[in-house]
Amino acid sequence: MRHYLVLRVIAKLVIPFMLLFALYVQFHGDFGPGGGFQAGVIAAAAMIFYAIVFGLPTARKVVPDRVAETMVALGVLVYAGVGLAGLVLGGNYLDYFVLDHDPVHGQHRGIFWVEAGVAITVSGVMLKIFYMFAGRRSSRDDE
Amino acid sequence: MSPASAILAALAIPTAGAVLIVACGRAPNLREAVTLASAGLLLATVAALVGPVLAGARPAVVLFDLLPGIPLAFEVEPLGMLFALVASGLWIVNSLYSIGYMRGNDEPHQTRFYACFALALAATMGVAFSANLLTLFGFYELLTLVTYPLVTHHGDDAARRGGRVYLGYLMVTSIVFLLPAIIATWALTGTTDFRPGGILAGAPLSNAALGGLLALYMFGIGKAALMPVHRWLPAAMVAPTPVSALLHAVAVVKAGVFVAVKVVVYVFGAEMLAGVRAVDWLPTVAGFTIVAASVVALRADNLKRRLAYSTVSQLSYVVLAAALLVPLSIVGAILHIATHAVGKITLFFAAGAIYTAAHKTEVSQLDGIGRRMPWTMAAFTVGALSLIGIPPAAGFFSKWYMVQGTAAAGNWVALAVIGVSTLLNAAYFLPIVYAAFFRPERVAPAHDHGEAPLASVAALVITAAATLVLPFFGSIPLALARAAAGP
Amino acid sequence: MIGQHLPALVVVVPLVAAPLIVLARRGAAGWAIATAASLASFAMAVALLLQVRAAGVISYAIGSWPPPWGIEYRVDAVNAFVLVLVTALAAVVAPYARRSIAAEVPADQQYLCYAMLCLVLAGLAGIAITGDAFNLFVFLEISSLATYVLIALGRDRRALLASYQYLIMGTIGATFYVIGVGLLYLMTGTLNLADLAARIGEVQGSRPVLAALAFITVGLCLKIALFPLHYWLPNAYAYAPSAFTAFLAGTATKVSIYALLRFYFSVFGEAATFGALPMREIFLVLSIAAMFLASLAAVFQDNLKHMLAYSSVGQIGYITLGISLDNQAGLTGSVVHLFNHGITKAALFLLAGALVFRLHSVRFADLAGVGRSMPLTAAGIVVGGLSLVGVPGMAGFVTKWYLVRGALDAGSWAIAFTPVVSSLIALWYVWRFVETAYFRAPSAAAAAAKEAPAILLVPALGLAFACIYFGFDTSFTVGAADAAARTLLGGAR
Amino acid sequence: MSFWSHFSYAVTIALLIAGLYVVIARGNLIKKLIGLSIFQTSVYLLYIAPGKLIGGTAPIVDGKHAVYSNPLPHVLILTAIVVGIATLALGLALVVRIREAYETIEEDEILDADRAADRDGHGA
Repeated sequence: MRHYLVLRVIAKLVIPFMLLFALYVQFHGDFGPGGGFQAGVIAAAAMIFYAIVFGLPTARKVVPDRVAETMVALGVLVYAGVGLAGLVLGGNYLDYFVLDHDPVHGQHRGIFWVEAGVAITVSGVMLKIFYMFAGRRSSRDDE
Repeated sequence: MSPASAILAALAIPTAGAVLIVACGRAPNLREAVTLASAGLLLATVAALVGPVLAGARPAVVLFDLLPGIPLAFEVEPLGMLFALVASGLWIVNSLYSIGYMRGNDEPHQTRFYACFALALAATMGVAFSANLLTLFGFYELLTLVTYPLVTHHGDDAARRGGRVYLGYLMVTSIVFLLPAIIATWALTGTTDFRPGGILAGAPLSNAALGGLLALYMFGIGKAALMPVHRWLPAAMVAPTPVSALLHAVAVVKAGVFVAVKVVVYVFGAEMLAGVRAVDWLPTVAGFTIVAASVVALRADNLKRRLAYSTVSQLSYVVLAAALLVPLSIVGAILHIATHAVGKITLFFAAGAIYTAAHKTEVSQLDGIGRRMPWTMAAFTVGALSLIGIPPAAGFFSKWYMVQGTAAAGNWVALAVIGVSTLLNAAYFLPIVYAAFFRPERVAPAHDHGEAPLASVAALVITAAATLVLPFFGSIPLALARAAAGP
Repeated sequence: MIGQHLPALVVVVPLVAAPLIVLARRGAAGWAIATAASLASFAMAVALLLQVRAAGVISYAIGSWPPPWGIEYRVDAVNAFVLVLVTALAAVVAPYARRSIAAEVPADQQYLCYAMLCLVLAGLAGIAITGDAFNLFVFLEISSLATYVLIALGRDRRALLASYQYLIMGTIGATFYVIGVGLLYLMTGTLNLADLAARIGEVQGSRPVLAALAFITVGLCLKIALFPLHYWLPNAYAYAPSAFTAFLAGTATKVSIYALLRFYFSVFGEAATFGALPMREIFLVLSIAAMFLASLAAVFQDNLKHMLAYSSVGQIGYITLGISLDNQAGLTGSVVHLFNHGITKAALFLLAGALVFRLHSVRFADLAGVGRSMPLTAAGIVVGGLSLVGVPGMAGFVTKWYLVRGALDAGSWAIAFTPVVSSLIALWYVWRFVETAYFRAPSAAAAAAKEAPAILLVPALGLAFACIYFGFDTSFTVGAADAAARTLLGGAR
Repeated sequence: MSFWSHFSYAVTIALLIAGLYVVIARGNLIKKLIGLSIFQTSVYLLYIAPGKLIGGTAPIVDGKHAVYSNPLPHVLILTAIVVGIATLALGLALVVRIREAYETIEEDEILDADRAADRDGHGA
């Protein structure tokens, strides 16, 4: 698809907005529908779109396999880290209330980081799945 | 040494002996020295217990709970004392004999042989001294497992098949019948301890259920070889002769009848069973086994097979006598454990010596062999006389008590069975003796041979002498048997 | 301070270890992290058991949301015991895994193996500890998904199909479970197990609750591999990497049985479970079928791992038999067999892994004469086998003792004979190995083999020794199982 | 208790049975996975449908609304969906590798290939 000029131009235009939209969904999660899952998927979709238009090798240069895998692990660690932070600050595991000076702020802070962790992991996983399926040498007869 | 520590020592000595035997595996002389030394030590330890037990003490050791409320515990009572005495005494002779046999036949895996043998003795001591059914069952199964490598010593196809039958019969009976019987006893009475007078006395059991439970026990104790669970005994004949001696005289079948008597006396209680018609089947089955096995022995040409069926028959004497449930017959049963052990080990030693020296296994080949191996065949004759029950050989005395027991119990059928089987015994043993001494050699042997190696001959002469001497020093066995049988 | 957070940490530590291993991306580092994590959770599980013994039930509110609104981790006599089993096996398998996995899994996938092992551990520990029905489903799926991956990492291409089949069956099972939980949620409006138990009384006997009981039973029984639902198990066990098979065989089905016990006795209640539906009869028939048919199938396998796998299906029958007896002795037998069979089977599969390490095969044809070239390994397998048979002085004997007692207490001699007769079939298949290993002329591979390295032998023989140890010292196993059975039958949570 | 008041359950059961049927009856590994997904979807419906109240709104307190839908089922099912996706992705990945190893995704052909390998003595 490397030769479809229109697609390439549109893609370059749209992808930044997709990423921006992902961030919007991420941070709007406090007030309306949204949050880490959706944001992560949207961000990963942007990247997958990029890979479809510009080719897998190019996409792998932008976000290498290793980075995707690291994201998967990192997101889980952020999530678990929030839990452990609650524990260190004197609450139970995953206790948000103790993360700040008062419970409501603490909850905000906790949810923010948890959602960040979720978003990182989800986009990492989506990307990794895409890479793994797309990256396999396709078999002989149904090209 | 206090009696309690003597019990533990009786278990530890053969176990340590097995370990040392493995450690000395590369130095055969040292290894055999270890075997003999542990055998001697064991006999000394066991003998040290006789005095206290005869004086009425019941030395006991409680180690730790195997299951909640059921400890691993030992207690020496007269019956177990006698059994332990016989087994440990015969181990010395058997070791002596093994040395001659194993070296004379160039057997492989001798270290394994001696080590398993020592472990078998440890298991036997455990069986003899167990204070409750669970401990007993554990050592009983252990005895089966450690003798398996002995039975399959040759490692060939015949050994494998024999081992299968051996293990199959013993494990099937013990797991399927004996174990549920033990657990049922536990469920009914809340205890598994052996107590004089029995523990099932007050249990809520119908007579039929009592008969059923007794059947589970008696057929569960496969080592007692009550028909139809006797097949393992001939099958185990694939083993080297010292192992056959172990199976038939020292430990295994003796453990079987020992447990059978112990269950009748200490779990059911002779008095409790005495009035129950539902247990009358047991003398019948035992009597049938005595006669049937004797008939099979009569028809067997293979010497060891003939001896094996003779054992099946003799074991049922013990069961029959115990099942008569009167003190005199129980004394006979207990004595017969000892007298049969001494007599049968002599016969097996002789059979093994014949095999070692002449490579002959069939009865029909034995014509005139008495002239080449006079000591061996003389010992064989003594053993045969003992089994037939001709005085002054030891077998006469246990039979005497049994016959008195049948009279006391008024069981004339049992008396007839003993009479018929005595004739059958004579019919299958005496022709061998006659042929060995009074017939000329029909075919010249492939090689000129004399007696078997000295160690073997010495062993069988000792046991033959013991068969003859035992009656004159019989006060200890008799006292133990009387103490076990109760007033 | 750490003490009060143990219920969370015992799950979180292996859960955090998994992404750390992925970040490390190296087999050696992964192994070190996985070993450390499993040892740590074992230590914590033991500490929890001691706490429960000293102070009774521990309740831990995740995120400080009080139950029944938040997720509650709840440790009592039953699951503290299960937790110790799971983490102990992990702590034994992890040191073993290094050489075994290095030999069986390509170098670039080894770190994944350790990460997945940690996830399985976290999932199983989570199932055991959680007091929330839906959280249980999540942990069930965490452990299952990681399990599918691990099975697929096996060397043989059949591992792929085995993994796929388990994935299908496992997902159906988990979904059935979650349908059942959904129905309960609709009827009671709560997911907390203790709260469910309290509220279910009002709707007891209604059709949705009965349907829930049926769905949860079938779903969990798929995971347990109770007899007709065991289709996935033999291949999954046979083709997964050896170290992992040992862990899986020792823990996965056991934890599912724990979940079933929890629902039957703590949530639905004994009377409702066995009164409303003919559960006792169903379990009795299926258990006996498992004990005989699956054990018989084990006799006719030509591959040691397959044999052990079918034996597992048969042994599960023992456990469910105890459930169907539904009395103190029977349930004690069940719970104690969770533990005893867990260590026995893990030991056997670890030793089978040692055979794979040297011989690259566990077919009986290749194992001929292996008793001479690998004496310790073969002796260990014989010991484990005897424990399966239930020879006295072995862990397996204790189970049989209590099951027979339970059957007698239930008044049935016929049932009392089933475990002992079935153990003869076990003797039969164990003796096939004995005769192969000791009586047949060595195969080319076996003749050339050396004894397995110490790092494989020590954990494996350690477990084999544990089979003997727990046959003699039953105070821990029977004590814990007895307390667990009392807790379950008491209906108290 | 009209049919329509329990309409969602009817759909749930229909999906459940349809999905399960496909899993069992089809030999094609991909179709089995599709069936499995349908089967799982029925559970989503089972949880979500009763949580919805007619006229209810998202459970965000703003003073204008009094009737809210129960949010808990949604949270649960979000988790279940994630689990479902993970299962599906893993299943598909397995199918891809099975196809590479066996050149087919029909279960019976795979089993035939295994059996043939057993006969030739190339099995594990």
